[in-house]
Amino acid sequence: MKKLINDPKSVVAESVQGFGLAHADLVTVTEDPMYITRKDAPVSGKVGLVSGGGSGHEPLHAGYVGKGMLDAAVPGAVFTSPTPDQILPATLAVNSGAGVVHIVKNYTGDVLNFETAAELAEAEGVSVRTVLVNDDVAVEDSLYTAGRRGVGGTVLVEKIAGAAAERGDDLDGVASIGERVNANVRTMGVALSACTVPHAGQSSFDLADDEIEIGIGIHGEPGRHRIPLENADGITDRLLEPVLADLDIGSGDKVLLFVNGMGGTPQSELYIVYRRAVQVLKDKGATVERSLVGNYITALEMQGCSISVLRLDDELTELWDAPVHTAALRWGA
Amino acid sequence: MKKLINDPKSVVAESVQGFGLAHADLVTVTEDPMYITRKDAPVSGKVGLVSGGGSGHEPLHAGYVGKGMLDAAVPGAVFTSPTPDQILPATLAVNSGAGVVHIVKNYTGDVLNFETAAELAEAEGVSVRTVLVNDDVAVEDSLYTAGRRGVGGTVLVEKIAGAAAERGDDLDGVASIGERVNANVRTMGVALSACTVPHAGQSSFDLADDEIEIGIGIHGEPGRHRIPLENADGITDRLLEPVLADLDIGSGDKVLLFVNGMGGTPQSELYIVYRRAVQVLKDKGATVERSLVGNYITALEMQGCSISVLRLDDELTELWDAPVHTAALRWGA
Amino acid sequence: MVLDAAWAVKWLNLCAEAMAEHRVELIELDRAIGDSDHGENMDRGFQAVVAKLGEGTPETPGAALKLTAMTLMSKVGGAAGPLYGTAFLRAATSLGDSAEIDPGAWAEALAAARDGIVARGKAEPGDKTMVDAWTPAVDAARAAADGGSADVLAVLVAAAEAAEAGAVATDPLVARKGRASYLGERSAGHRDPGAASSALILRAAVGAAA
Amino acid sequence: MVLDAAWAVKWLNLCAEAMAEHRVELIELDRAIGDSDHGENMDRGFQAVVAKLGEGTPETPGAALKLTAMTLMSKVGGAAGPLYGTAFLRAATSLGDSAEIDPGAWAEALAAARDGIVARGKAEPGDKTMVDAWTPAVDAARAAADGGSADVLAVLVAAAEAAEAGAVATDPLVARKGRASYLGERSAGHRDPGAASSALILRAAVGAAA
Ligand SMILES: Nc1ncnc2c1ncn2[C@@H]1O[C@H](COP(=O)(O)OP(=O)(O)O)[C@@H](O)[C@H]1O
Ligand SMILES: Nc1ncnc2c1ncn2[C@@H]1O[C@H](COP(=O)(O)OP(=O)(O)O)[C@@H](O)[C@H]1O
Ligand SMILES: [Mg+2]
Ligand SMILES: [Mg+2]
Ligand SMILES: [Mg+2]
Ligand SMILES: [Mg+2]
Repeated sequence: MKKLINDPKSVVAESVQGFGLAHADLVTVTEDPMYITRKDAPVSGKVGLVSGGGSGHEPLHAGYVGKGMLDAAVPGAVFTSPTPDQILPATLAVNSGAGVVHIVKNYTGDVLNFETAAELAEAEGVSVRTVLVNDDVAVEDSLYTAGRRGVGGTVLVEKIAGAAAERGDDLDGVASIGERVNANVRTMGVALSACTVPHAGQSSFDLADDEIEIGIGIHGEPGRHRIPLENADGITDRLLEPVLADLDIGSGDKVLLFVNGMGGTPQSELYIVYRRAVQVLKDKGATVERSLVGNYITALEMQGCSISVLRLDDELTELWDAPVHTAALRWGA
Repeated sequence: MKKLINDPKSVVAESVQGFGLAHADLVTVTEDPMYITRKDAPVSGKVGLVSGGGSGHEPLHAGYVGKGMLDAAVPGAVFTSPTPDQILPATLAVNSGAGVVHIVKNYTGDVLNFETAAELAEAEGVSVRTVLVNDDVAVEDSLYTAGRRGVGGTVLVEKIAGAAAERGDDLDGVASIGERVNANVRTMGVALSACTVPHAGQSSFDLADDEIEIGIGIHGEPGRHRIPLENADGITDRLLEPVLADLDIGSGDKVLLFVNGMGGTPQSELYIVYRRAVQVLKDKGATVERSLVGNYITALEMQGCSISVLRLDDELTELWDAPVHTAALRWGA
Repeated sequence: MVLDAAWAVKWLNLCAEAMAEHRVELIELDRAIGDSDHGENMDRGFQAVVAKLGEGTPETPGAALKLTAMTLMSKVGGAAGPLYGTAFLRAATSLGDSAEIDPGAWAEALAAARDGIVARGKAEPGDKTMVDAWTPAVDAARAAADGGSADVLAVLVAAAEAAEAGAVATDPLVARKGRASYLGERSAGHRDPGAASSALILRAAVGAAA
Repeated sequence: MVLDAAWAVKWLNLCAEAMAEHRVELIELDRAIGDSDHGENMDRGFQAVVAKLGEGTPETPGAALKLTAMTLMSKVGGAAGPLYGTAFLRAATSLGDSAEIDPGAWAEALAAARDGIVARGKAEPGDKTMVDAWTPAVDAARAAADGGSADVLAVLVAAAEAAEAGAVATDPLVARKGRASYLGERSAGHRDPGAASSALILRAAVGAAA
């Protein structure tokens, strides 16, 4: 295992410390228990937004703390959801009295830990609503599984719900915007290589030189099936097809197209995938109104990408365009 | 070789096309010969800024085209500097009459091709000044080599010279700001793994599982020497030492600290390096006034990083802070 | 042999030893069908339990288990943290403040733990989760305790053996809960990491009484 | 055998064949001490030359070389593009519009090419660059052409052989120019890719006359 780290046990703490030093204008880092809050939290009268999950998906979530997006991020160990004793103080810290929305990716661990924290927060008099993100169409038969995973769509939920909170929507309003984004976004991912969890010291799966994993999540877990390597256009078609089918995207639809790198794939390749995805959407009669291309929700140094499509309406577009100022996403502010 | 590409021969064209589609609000892509210009080029009365070089370093340079930074980027084949027949029209396209500055990384190929283009542009009546970037302290004995390479410092030169052009400095003024940045920035890099040039289909060098390359550039070339893997703090110290020595950084100095990922290294690791670099600078009595952490000048999917330190003065700080709106760097606009 | 506070503390320390010893093995199991963290999570959690126990000895088995529950809840994270946290909490509640545990009470504590896991995780037997270790363990403990006169060590052994068999029996199953469920059919042919760590925990209970 | 426009066109086509055939080998050489692109660059450049030649046959050798110069300049990029571009341009200028090249004129055209490379790249012999192929080739061609009566094929062969020997002789050198110079001592023990491609070009000139 080759990594720029000192000790597998201190990866998260040191990385978050570095993040805090680099972005001291935007965030405050609390170390024990660890969470990251917006510098000016709690923002008076504003609904607070808290997200979190295992580390290793950077810039998610700490990179999205700031004006127009999250009020707090709660990092767990690598690929391990955080604990209630982190989530609770983060929730209390960003509650201005207007209540707090938890944005939770649908994994058993995340759900259970946030659930406990929400209960504890409610017991302390803070109203909490939870938006569960489960946009991953790779999970079929979701009735017989833990359900669809929260993947790329999470970034879009956090941005758009964050904008709703910033414009002054109330607790139910922010939660329902978040749910609307989740209902209208679907994602599918591919891995060209695995990743290595620092404490495991070993590649998360073994893939031959001419194989790729289709339908991967963001935890280095194997996907639904393994196929021979294809060219970028072929892979793009394969990822987009179930996304568009599940969303029933067709003529006249306006969408946000999000091509996300898993951490180890060069930007140039993401744009090749993006190019093909635009062609496919155009052929369907849909219009790509907004785009996001880059490493926004990753699985350490995994090579691969995910494609997310969000069906836009005027309000979602407006909220997407609203100012945001975080370490990893910034415009208009 | 596993890449999200269709054909090694079409990597650059398709990637730039995708880039153009994703950022149609910011840039115009000209395909044959290929170059990327700022949407509103030429900007009346403003000195034009053109940079370029081999592809594979994304987001450099196309990602820096836009308000407050470059007017045009000229991409060559992967790791191959572009040709005069691309650089010349790009230069002409962004000349508003105030002349054009070429920002050229110091590689024989880049220097020669830009030199020819500058001559041709002068012949067409356009005044051209060239800022040569050569910030790589890994190149020792530079008298007996092609000279120091242009690496991480390039991003800072482009940003700050771009801000000078945007505020209305004249041709010599913009060039001299660029040169001042170059004179005050030094960089050193490390590779944990090699990269694979698409048309070569093979890793650019072979590195054992417990070895790293110190003093690498951004073209997948081996570095000055190979050492056993160390921890992040040790590597950081090793990279910073010659950078600070060469710049003679000491007590009271104000600096911009730039920790750059080579493309395949997770952001979390870059922040671990950043954290240590801040400690070292603090111990020297220097203040980190500005920071940049991320994948800004890469070598495809190489794992590793570079550390750049720029000695700041009030004017450079002000120009760094000035609004910039490009695909890869954005604030204040 | 009596199951008292000293036994409980010894048990929890042996759990920590087992997790440290089997850390890599549990990571390996989780690597195959999950995200490679289960061994690390359990090791971190039980090290924290040991540290907590070092701060002062609990007076009853129930107090020891409650402290364990709170510590696992706040240190493990992931799915296992809340599930084991709930399990130990329910077991603690079931034991109340009795100073010594008789066989029947122990079987009921195990049942409470299992029910807590099911309440939180909604898994059914056969879903390839830790429930597949706990359920046979509960059945075996109850059977062994039946009549109330049974030897407490025999109950512990019965539970441990049943949990171990239950863990092994997850090998061919297709996961329907937890992270492994995303793999669908590809999850078959691998042991569930949580079932494996559950068996280690129940085996440690035997060791503490031996 | 006369070196006329037809020979020049054949030469350039053979260059393209040689670059395609040795593409991987040149990439390998550049991979060791550079950035793995030399074979790709040269192949791309000479394919473009062939395409250009297909659009209409040049009337003189000089015209063919000028067209080659302009094409390489605009298609190769990197260090090799401008260097070979200048080389072919200077050779074309040296040949003027003569329809046929005599041995002495050819030797001088090679010298002009070499001087062009040196003027652009500032490399000296021994710096481990293409200059180390061209310089012995110029010397050998001049020696072979000496007296003016020599067989033109003998001049071409002398240049090719000297270039090949020159390329081989770069193996032990430490690079002082171009990308390989960043490697310092680590550049020793590898052949310079540009010297290797130069030898291929001069060998193709023989093939075209044979
Ligand atoms: N819904 C559930 N019910 C019971 N046990 C579960 C459930 N989901 C997961 N588990 C158990 O948790 C184990 C995984 O724990 P761990 O790897 O620590 O957490 P995570 O899956 O969040 O990475 C699984 O092997 C399984 O035994
Ligand atoms: N200054 C120079 N003078 C002469 N030849 C040079 C010089 N610099 C580089 N070269 C030649 O160019 C070759 C490399 O060409 P190429 O790989 O196509 O370009 P790049 O180095 O830009 O990737 C070297 O092998 C060497 O022969
Ligand atoms: Mg986990
Ligand atoms: Mg090159
Ligand atoms: Mg796990
Ligand atoms: Mg090269």
